[in-house]
Amino acid sequence: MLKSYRAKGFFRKGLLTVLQYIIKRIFEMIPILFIVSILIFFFTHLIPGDPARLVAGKDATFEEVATIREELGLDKPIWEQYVTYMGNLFQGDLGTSLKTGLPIMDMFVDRFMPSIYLTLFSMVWALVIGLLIGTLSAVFKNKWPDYLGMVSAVSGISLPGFWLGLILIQIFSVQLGWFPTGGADGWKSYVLPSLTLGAGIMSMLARFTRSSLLETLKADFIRTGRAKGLKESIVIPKHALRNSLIPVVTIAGLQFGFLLGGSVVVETVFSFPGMGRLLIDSISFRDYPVIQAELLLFSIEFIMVNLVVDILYSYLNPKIRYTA
Amino acid sequence: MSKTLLKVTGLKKSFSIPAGMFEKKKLLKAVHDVSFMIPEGKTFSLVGESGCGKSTTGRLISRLIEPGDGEIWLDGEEISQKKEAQLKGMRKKVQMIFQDPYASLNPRMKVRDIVAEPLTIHTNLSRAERYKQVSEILEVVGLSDYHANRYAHEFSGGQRQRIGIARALIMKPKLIIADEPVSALDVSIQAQILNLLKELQAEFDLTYLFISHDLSVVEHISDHIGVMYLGTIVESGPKEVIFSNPQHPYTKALLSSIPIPDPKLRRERIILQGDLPSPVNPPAGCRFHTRCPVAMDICKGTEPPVKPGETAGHFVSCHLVE
Amino acid sequence: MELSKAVNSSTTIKKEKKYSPLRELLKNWKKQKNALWASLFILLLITVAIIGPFIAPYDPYKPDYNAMLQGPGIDHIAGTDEYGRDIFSRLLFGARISLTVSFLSVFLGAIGGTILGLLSGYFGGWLDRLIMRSSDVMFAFPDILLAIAIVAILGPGLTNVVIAVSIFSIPSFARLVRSSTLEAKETVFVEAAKSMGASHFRIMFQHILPETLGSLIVFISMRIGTAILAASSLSFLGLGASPETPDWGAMLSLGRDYLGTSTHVVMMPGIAIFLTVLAFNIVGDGLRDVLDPKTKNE
Amino acid sequence: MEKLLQVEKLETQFTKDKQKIKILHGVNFHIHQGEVLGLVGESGSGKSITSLSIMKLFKGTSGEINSGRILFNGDEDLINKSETEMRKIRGKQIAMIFQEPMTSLNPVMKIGEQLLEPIRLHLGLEEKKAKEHAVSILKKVGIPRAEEIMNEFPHQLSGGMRQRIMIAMAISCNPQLLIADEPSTALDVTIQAQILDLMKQLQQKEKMSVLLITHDLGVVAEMCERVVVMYAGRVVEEADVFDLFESPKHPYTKGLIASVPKLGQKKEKLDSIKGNVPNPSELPKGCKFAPRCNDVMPICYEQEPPELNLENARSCSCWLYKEERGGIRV
Repeated sequence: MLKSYRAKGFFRKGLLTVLQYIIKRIFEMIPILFIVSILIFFFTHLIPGDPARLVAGKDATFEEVATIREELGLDKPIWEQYVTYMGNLFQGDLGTSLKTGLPIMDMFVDRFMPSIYLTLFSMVWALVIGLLIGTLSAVFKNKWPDYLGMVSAVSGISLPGFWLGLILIQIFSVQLGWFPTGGADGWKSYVLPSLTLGAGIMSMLARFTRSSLLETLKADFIRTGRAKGLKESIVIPKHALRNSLIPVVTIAGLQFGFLLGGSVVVETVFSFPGMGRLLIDSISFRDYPVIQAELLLFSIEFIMVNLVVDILYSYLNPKIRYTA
Repeated sequence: MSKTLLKVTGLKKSFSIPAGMFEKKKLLKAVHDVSFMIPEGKTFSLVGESGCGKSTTGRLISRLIEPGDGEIWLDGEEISQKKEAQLKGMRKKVQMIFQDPYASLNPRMKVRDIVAEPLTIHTNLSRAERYKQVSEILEVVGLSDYHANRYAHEFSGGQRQRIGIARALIMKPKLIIADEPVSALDVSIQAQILNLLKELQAEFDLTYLFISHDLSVVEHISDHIGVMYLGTIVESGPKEVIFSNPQHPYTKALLSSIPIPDPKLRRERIILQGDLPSPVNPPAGCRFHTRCPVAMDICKGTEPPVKPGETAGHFVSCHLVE
Repeated sequence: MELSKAVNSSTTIKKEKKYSPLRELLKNWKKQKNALWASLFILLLITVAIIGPFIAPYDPYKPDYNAMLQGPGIDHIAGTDEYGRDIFSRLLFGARISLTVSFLSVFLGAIGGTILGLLSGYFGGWLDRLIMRSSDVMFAFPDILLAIAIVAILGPGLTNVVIAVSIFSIPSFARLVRSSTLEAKETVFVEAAKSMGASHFRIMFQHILPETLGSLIVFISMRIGTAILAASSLSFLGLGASPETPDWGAMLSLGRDYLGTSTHVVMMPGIAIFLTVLAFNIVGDGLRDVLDPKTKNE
Repeated sequence: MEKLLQVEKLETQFTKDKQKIKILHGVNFHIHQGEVLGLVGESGSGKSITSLSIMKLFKGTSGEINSGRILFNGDEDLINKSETEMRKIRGKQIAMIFQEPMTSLNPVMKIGEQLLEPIRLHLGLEEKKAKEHAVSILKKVGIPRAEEIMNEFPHQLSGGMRQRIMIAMAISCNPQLLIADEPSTALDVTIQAQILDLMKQLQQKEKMSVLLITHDLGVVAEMCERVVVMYAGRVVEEADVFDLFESPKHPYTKGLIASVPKLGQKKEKLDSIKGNVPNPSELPKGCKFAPRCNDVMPICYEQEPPELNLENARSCSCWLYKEERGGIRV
């Protein structure tokens, strides 16, 4: 009886250190988020051109422009503007678009989820297929599945996403008519953008999984497993893959940033009503409150993803889980 | 009696190691109050198991790491508190030989540039003059000019260790700190290197601080020996005394643990129970008491003082010794 | 008599060739068949980038309204675009733009990142914390997004693309060099150099920097591929080269409207980008096998 | 005594850069039932490759057995066994311990999980029985808090403890032969003493045969009954441990024994073997030890010496002992 209690105690200790770790990481995030917000705020204000003039229109008089400037609070010192901005931000107010005059929050509401779905779908298929190809390549090293896998992987990371998108549209939408050429209505409209967006990540993950797994297969404990008489079908998934996933998870997290960036391009190609396309539209209009809010949101997303990755990493790696 | 070349008193060093959140930084007490001296032309060996602080002591003396506390007198000069810029003289007098002959030589440099590096750093000799000295010193350690124009990884472990020795010798140093110089070598090569070190000592009047875990090697090369356990010297003295009349229970156990290459001498050994305690949390009192077969109550609370033994130069830190 | 003969025959079996790192590198490089071909392709591209303007059959800017949107044929091997400009000539000019933009931005990023990473890894302490925290902040923006943001501030144009791409490259290079510096700093031969009293300068440049070069070269070659993709994406989004420039990304951007009718307008620049990036990636892979000691003997 | 394992003319090679490099050149030796046999040699002698060949553990390397026979339990030739058949032998009849206890255990699996694997696989015990068995084995190898250790990860244990776990895993299915490849080399002296002592006790209690691979003559003298000395992929000498240390025959063995510093031995200069350990891809013609040998004769550079049987059931591969070649000292 006593024994099992002790074992549970140990488990709890592990859980506690993971919680501690998460809290620690969140605390570490705060200054970074803070600095990021300052940077974004000041840099977007460096964008040349007078926003008040943009809003007022080309024919507005000097006085009209000045009034608008006052309304937007642009006449105040930049520090004050920042404080006001952050204050509003904490109340859920991201500001108003210069172009449409709508609250930015409202503009984001319709676009946020489609973008999230798009990145998630891309990540999921990229992870599954990437791990599969990487594992097969490592297991059949220097045999045809390896060559096939690695040729497609190196091609995958070399393909320009926008080009791949255009070709997919040409084949599957225009010629075969299987999927819509754009928009975000129903699952069909997600297929081609997700394929395009995930191709690069899939290839990177496949390559990385392969090299990580090959590295692990050389480890002494793999030999120990074989010396015990274990089958390869146990040695590889149970002993090798679990170990090689640890670095793969880290890479996958970093690649998520690549996805967020890539979504800007892919959404443009597929006329996908998401955050990425809004960003490009806003840049061409110099709609800087929107640009600002977009950049902030993207970096928060990215930082959050990395937090999740770190937690997953600490879960996979007992060395972190049990040392504190 | 010959002059003292190196005298170390009360040397201490702790490293702070990263800790989890909400925890104070932990201190790894690597070296805890080490004192010894080496007369000129003699060999003093520090022997002990991993984590006992023997290598750290060597690195402290060579000022590769900043000493925490204590004094290091080299050739009548206190060097423990000097700044790097003031250490030029010391850097010429002290040279090191490292354990791993594969890792201690830069793989991207040719042998002659490796051996000449101390000259490049400390002298204004021309390249030709440097190389001339290199070929002389290579001959001394049993290599030839054939080796000079090649890269170190083209050679075997023994030859590489000879290159390392040549590099240490080229400044004509007084003290050589040799950190496990033969433990990475094959048995048949070990003997070559040990013989070479002995010959060089006689020829150049060198003083050695020899760091090793291997008592048989240490016995062969040393005049004096210091046995270390968890950062402290538990017993030190002339080689003969340490090997024939050890007083500290750890020294006795250590001697008894060595497998002797003679099946006729199989014996009952003193086998210490348990693991080496971590230097982060060394036991209170005598650091050895957790594994000591003859520990008493006093050992748990009080650190034993250093007591002189019967022979001159013999010191033991144990409550059992009167 | 017999003995000495035997001794001689055994000691002089062969006169091996003298070892030299460069020869070793070339020998290993020849074994990398794919990378060898890819590097030849890159050499060809570089040649084209230099002499392209002299061998281009047509003026890449001059419209020819009699030959709009022609498919590949004898007159125009890669066809013409919507203004009747010769796509092949534009591709040749584009090679110069792509290579210049990517080489410049990667080298600027590499130099900046290497210096920062070396200092950060070698000296540690507050300098390290400062440099690494700043790069953490940079890393909070996804790569291409950072470039988009920078171009948004500086305005579109190729020069600004170079600046943007080199800035977002700096933190990756800094991290790479820092981690291999940390590794090299722990090597025994660096310790040996310290024990001899070598200066910081000597240790950094004689002992540590050469250790980082291998992974640095591999990363540079991979990064050039990334930079070409990033630059062409920016041009595609209208944030890079102006539309009339024969930049591969810009050509694609213009051509997309004619995708349904004249596929070659999109295919040609796409293939050019793909092959170039592919070549750099394959060369990078080959270099990794040759230079990176960890994956040696695979 | 019956022979448990007989290795005959074993040749193993590796491929590097499309070049085949032979590591073992016809290795012969045998192990009796319940005997501790020492396999001694320096780096590159092929002693570890010999053990991997017996287990046929070449997956993931370019190693392959060229020819020879490995007779186990009388007439079972392991060389002809399929991978599936070998898996039933590995861990069950022949178990192995490796040098590096720090890396030989899987860092992301609990000790218990790893220990239970061979027990479930080979003994087919149900969950609860298997766990009990595992705990009892842990206790047998002297691990305190055995039940708790089952739930811990390798990095929480010291090197000595991990090596005990490796031993526990190896003996968990009562193997007939235990191959221990430098089991104490990576450990501190006092911990090495513990591990050697434990192995000795277990060997006597379980009546296992042990093939102990080591470079340390001290360990050999302490542990073994018979010794096989290897050099450059060949067995150069085989003898009873007392005979070997008393009167080594092969010049290499002689040199090896003489070059080890011994406690209490007052010698200014150690006897050493000249030259360097040869690289397996650049071996000299004739006797591989000839360039380093003090007693070298012309024939040594020409022809490899055959394995010669000497009195006391010992053997030696050296031209010195071939009478018609003018061999003198026997």
